[in-house]
Amino acid sequence: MTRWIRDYGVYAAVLALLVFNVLFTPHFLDVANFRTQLVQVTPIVIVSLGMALVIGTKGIDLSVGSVMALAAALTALYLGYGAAVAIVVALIGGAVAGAAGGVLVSYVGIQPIVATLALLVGVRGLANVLVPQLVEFRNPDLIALGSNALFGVPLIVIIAAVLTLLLAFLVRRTTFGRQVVAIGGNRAASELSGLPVKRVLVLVYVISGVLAALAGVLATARLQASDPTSLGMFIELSAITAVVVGGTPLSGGRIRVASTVMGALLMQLLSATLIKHNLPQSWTQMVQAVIILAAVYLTRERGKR
Amino acid sequence: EAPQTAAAPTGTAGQQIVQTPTGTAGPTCTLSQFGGEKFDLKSATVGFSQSEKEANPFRIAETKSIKDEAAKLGIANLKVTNAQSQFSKQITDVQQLIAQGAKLLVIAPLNSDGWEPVLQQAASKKVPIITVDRKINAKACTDYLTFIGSDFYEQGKRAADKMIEALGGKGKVAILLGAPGNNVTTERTNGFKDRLKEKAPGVTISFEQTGEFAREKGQQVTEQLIQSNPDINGIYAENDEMALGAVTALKGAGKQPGDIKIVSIDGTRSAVQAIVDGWLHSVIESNPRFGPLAFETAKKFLDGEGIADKVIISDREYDQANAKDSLGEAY
Amino acid sequence: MNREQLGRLLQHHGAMMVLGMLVVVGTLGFDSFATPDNAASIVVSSSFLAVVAIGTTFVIISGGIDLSVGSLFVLGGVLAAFGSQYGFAVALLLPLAVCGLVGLVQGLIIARTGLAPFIVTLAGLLGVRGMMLTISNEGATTYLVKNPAFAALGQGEILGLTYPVYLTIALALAAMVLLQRTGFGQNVYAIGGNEQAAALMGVPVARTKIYVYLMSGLLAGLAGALNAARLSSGVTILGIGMELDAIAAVVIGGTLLTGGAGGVTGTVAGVLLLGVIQSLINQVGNLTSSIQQVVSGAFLALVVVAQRLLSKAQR
Amino acid sequence: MKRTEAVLEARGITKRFPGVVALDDVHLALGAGEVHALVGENGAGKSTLIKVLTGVYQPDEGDLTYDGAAVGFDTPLDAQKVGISTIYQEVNLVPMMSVARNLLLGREPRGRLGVIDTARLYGEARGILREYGIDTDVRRPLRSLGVGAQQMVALARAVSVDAKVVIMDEPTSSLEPREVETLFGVIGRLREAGIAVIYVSHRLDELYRVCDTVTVLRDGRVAHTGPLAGLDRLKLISLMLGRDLAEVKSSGLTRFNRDHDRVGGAPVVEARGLTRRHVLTDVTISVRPGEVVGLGGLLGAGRTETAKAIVGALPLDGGRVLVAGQPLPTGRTVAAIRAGVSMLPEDRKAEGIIPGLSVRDNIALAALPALARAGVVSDARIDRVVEIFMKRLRIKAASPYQAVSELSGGNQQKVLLARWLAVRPKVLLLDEPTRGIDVGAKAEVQALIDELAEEGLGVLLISSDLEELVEGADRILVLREGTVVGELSGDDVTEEKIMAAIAERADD
Ligand SMILES: Nc1ncnc2c1ncn2[C@@H]1O[C@H](COP(=O)(O)OP(=O)(O)OP(=O)(O)O)[C@@H](O)[C@H]1O
Ligand SMILES: Nc1ncnc2c1ncn2[C@@H]1O[C@H](COP(=O)(O)OP(=O)(O)OP(=O)(O)O)[C@@H](O)[C@H]1O
Ligand SMILES: [Mg+2]
Ligand SMILES: [Mg+2]
Repeated sequence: MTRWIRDYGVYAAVLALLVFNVLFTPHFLDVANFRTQLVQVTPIVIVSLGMALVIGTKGIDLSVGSVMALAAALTALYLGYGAAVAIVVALIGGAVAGAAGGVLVSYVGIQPIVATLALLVGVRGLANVLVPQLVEFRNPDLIALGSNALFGVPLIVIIAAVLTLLLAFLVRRTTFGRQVVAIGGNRAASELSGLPVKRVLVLVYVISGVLAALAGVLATARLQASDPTSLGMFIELSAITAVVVGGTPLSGGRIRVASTVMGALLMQLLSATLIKHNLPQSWTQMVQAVIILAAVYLTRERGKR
Repeated sequence: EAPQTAAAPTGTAGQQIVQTPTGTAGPTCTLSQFGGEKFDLKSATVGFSQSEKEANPFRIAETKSIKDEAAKLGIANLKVTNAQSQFSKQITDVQQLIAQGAKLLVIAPLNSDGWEPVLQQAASKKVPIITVDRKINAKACTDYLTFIGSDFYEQGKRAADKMIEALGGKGKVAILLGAPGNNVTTERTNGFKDRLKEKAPGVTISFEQTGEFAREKGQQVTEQLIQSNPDINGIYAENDEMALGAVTALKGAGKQPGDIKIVSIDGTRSAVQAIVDGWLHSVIESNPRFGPLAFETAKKFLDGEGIADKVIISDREYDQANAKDSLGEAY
Repeated sequence: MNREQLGRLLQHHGAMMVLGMLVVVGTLGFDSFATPDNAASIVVSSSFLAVVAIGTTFVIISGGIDLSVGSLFVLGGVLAAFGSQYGFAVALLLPLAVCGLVGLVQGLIIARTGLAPFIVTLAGLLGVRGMMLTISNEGATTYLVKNPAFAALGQGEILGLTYPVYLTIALALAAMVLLQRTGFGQNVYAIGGNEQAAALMGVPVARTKIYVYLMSGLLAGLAGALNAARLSSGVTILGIGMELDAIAAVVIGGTLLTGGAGGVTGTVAGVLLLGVIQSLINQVGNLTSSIQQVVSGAFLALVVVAQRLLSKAQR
Repeated sequence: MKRTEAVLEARGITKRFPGVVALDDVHLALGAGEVHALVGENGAGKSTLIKVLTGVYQPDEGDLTYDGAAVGFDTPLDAQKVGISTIYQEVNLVPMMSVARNLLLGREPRGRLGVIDTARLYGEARGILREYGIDTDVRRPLRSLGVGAQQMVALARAVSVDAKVVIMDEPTSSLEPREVETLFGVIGRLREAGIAVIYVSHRLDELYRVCDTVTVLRDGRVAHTGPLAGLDRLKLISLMLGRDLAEVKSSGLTRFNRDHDRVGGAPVVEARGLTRRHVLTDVTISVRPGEVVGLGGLLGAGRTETAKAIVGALPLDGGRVLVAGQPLPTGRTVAAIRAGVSMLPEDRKAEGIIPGLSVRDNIALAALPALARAGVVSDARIDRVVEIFMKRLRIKAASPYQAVSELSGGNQQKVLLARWLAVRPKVLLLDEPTRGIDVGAKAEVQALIDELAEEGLGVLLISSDLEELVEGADRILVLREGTVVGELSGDDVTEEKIMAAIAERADD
């Protein structure tokens, strides 16, 4: 039972919140509403996927929000060459930022939280240097990416779903995934077992960077404007919360992909519920605090005293 | 209180105009009353403390206007600091400007309260402070020289007028609030609500959530809003960015221009363009070009003229009638 | 042996040395840098972050982290200003009581349930800000400090420096003694160094953790209250991101985020370092805000990398 | 020796962990001045019992009496307060704190104002340590000491308080002979002073030297309890293993049979002139296929470092490693493993197992690239390999999916061996492969080493157990202070000669 709560608590919580909303929130059952929730949660889901990988190695990536901003800036700068080019450049930017974090963590040996904190400050600044203010765009391809749907499902939601599957595959079925988990479980042992620890670490941060950049591109496409100043502000906290609420421990050595997505959905539904019921900001924050604590308490590692 | 509907006089390209001409209203302050000494503006160190990153049209235009005017006047030693939205940092910034020997301070305060330490220090050195955009809650002429800026409460009221006009005095309205804890948010909200209560009890406020003055947040909140409150008729956004975010949300939900009336405050170029496109109903201006007025005030002060305790600028408003023609003047 | 000592010296006093270097650079580069006024402004404004960071130092040495301090800082200020209408004692004690209580609750949760401090205090960050907004009418009400005695606590000066500066110095000294010279301090190092071992060695792990978070909450609340006294009002927009500044200062000061090592001197140097960098940026007086951010980020990375490489070189 | 009322008594103790009954109705009575041996196989429940006695765990059933009164300890601190002092199995001190502060944590000398008096702190610490033959700068962080010295600090810490009961869980597993003697001296003094001692060890010789009584645990139950004198050694082993005396006799005490007749050919690995400042000086070693080369020496002689240097886990100032004549790139573990050189690390917990992963994943870890197609793991291949090795090494686990951390020490060690065998190495460097594992498992591991050598694997065997070294190795190199000080082969491989080789230079 307790084990069940630990493993499926997030699902139960999401379900409970859904039931509450169906009962008490007008128009909640509209298809359009579900679309809205999924579309809004997409950037957090994508960022959380990378975050889960990083946390699996016992690390943390605070720079994701700033990397989103950088991606937004690069997208705006290169949109003149077409949407595809702009997106590729943005993703490369994310990869470079991620690699910087990864190198600081693995080769230089700086603690992840500090290394990525420096990036959080610096990369956001860089994004602002590149694009000092919000820039609107009219590129039809990019706007289509943000607003089109396939069989009624928004493109960006499909992208997030595919990425989730990909990451689940990566974690469960590939050598790389196993190595990530092993490194998080015991780095010294992994090193002595001949795992390419440093390379894997860099790659993990690169993946996190690329995913954050992609989230930035999609958010930009949806906003129809590039806004490096405020895009992705504090998203690292939401992503970490999603990962942890999903039952991936901050102490590393375990990654739960599907539950991470559920964790993100939980936080999204929660904030949607509070907004729809028009509660003041103060309430929203206090309720969020309580729910986070409750969720993490229920899904915590047991048996260790 | 006189509602200003006038478009800017031609040729001034969006210059600020003073609503209460200096010397006519309120107590005035002269150099001798203030207790300072005359100095030469050109050779003096002048400090400008900006509150937020120059990343939105308002702040960009504001800082640029100050710098440009200083350059025009030949002020060689202008020191600019930026508090990056951290109030504690702004206090320190200003103190360090004083320590660098600034003879005149122009401050765009992040917050109206909490200036005690700066005011004390400036007063003891007799450094005149001109605050722009937002007020400082202190005594003019003793603590600081004067305030130049808009009346946010008044802006809220005028937005309410526009909303009432748009809805014909009846309907449901949602408010996209600014950042919580901000004087601007508070005053623009109060002005709006008071005016509705006073003039149009038929217009009810059924929803108010913060969009934190940001476009993306405005979009997200609006998406939730139109889902759960499809009967909404109007949206009052406390700045243009949130209004434009709301527009994106409405577009995404398949709404047509004008389905939901949006009124906002600021007067950025994009917002005025959105009026032209039919998405926004009207925009109350909040003019950030403080440079000319600030330095003109300083010069007058140094020349011994009396300075009013506040210099309220007359904000224009944009709507279908004038949007297209005024596009060039929006910032 | 000599290399080992050198390494240790760099780890402990690296921040102090960089601070010294920057002060020299600033003095040579700018006429108005080394003036008493400017120095005072750096020291005075740093004192509040320093008080918060002292608490953070304890938390981090114990192997934890406290993200709630920024929110507690602003809550403390609002409560102090609110309380000042009922007199000096209320103004000072109300924020201490509430912020201490929040710290205590966080400590209890962390110590008793084993939840990660990062998450618990993240919830604290949100919840406490919510509390602050509730009290201040969604941030719309700014309480003014009505009690002149309380205002004097933040504004009174001796030798050009305000009282909070002296209080900070006293607190830092007390914290040093607490950390190095008391059983409690030893326990903090022990649980940060190896929690399991500490428990087996008879260290009251749970109690120590609870005290650490209680202390962090109290200090954040105190800093907020002092700041409110200084500003004469309970400003509601303060403290956002302050936890990151505090953590950065602690780390720059040579305290390991993994716990078990570090000290208060380094933290104080770290706080001053951040203040001096800001001041230097202001001295230049024409950097755009985005460049300022890049410089801050790069500098943080530089200091940490340098420290890391130097301490690696010792081995 | 006086035997009085029991100072500490446990009655009917039962302790369950998810999936295991670690202790089942255990009785233990401890008299003043008694040295009580607690023995049993890995996973028999010795450490768990100790943790129950000292308040780390709460028993599910049963009760404790101490000094004639019923007690319950909520935390280790409670037990310490009433005079039960414990050295737990793993070296459990705080590595980053100084030696002195570790030693006196919780009872630092206070000066005026109740503040710790550092001068006295260091003075007292120095004094205490000198008694135990450790002369070191007590201000240094503990981690800068070798494992043995750390263990001695833990010992000194436990014994230097006013205790009525001192519990030692495998205190000698990382001590060198001289330190063991010191320890025995200490135990003698404790006994004189009427202090009761519980002593856990897998080294039977030690038990017979210092213990008065013995309790044998098997699968969480008491299999025997009584005086040790008169209990035959083989009988004791059979009690521990739960097997017939005859069966134990026939299989002998160690499983090595040394004559590897297939030793031959060119060295498969050759280390030349390995040098690292302060640690290794010009160490040259070679291992031929099918050969077991022993590496002897005192603690801190540089044996671990030598092994690490060979697999590229230790940066070197000089020297190189050749595998089948080809030089290895320095400092790259991956390259060494690919070339066929693997190392079983000494510290199982810190450098060996990945606690969160299953037995299966732990075994497959190093071989993953080989067991995958284009980076995608093949479950079928992994299952095959895991099955083979679990069977061959007789790994006792509920299933391959059990978490490795739930296994007993001996089985964890076998999992690690399996991890290395799965990559099919040409040479295995074994650093203390039998440390802390019980007689049964030890024999199995030793037999396995033998078998592997028969099959042509080269083995470098590092062991502090001289008997094991002598019986297992074809050739022995003796290290001292990071230098090879002697090489023994053929009939010269005896415990006496090794001791002599170590001593010869030590007397210089
Ligand atoms: N925290 C725990 N959770 C689950 N099982 C445990 C735990 N601690 C011990 N066990 C199990 O309890 C049993 C007894 O373990 P214990 O450590 O007491 O053995 P031991 O006799 O000390 O062995 P060793 O000689 O290897 O030290 C083992 O089966 C072990 O796997
Ligand atoms: N972290 C460290 N810092 C400083 N010196 C160390 C460190 N680790 C080991 N040494 C030193 O390196 C030398 C070799 O130690 P090592 O542990 O390799 O010995 P060993 O022969 O393998 O002993 P054992 O394996 O039995 O513990 C010793 O002088 C030791 O003090
Ligand atoms: Mg044990
Ligand atoms: Mg060794």
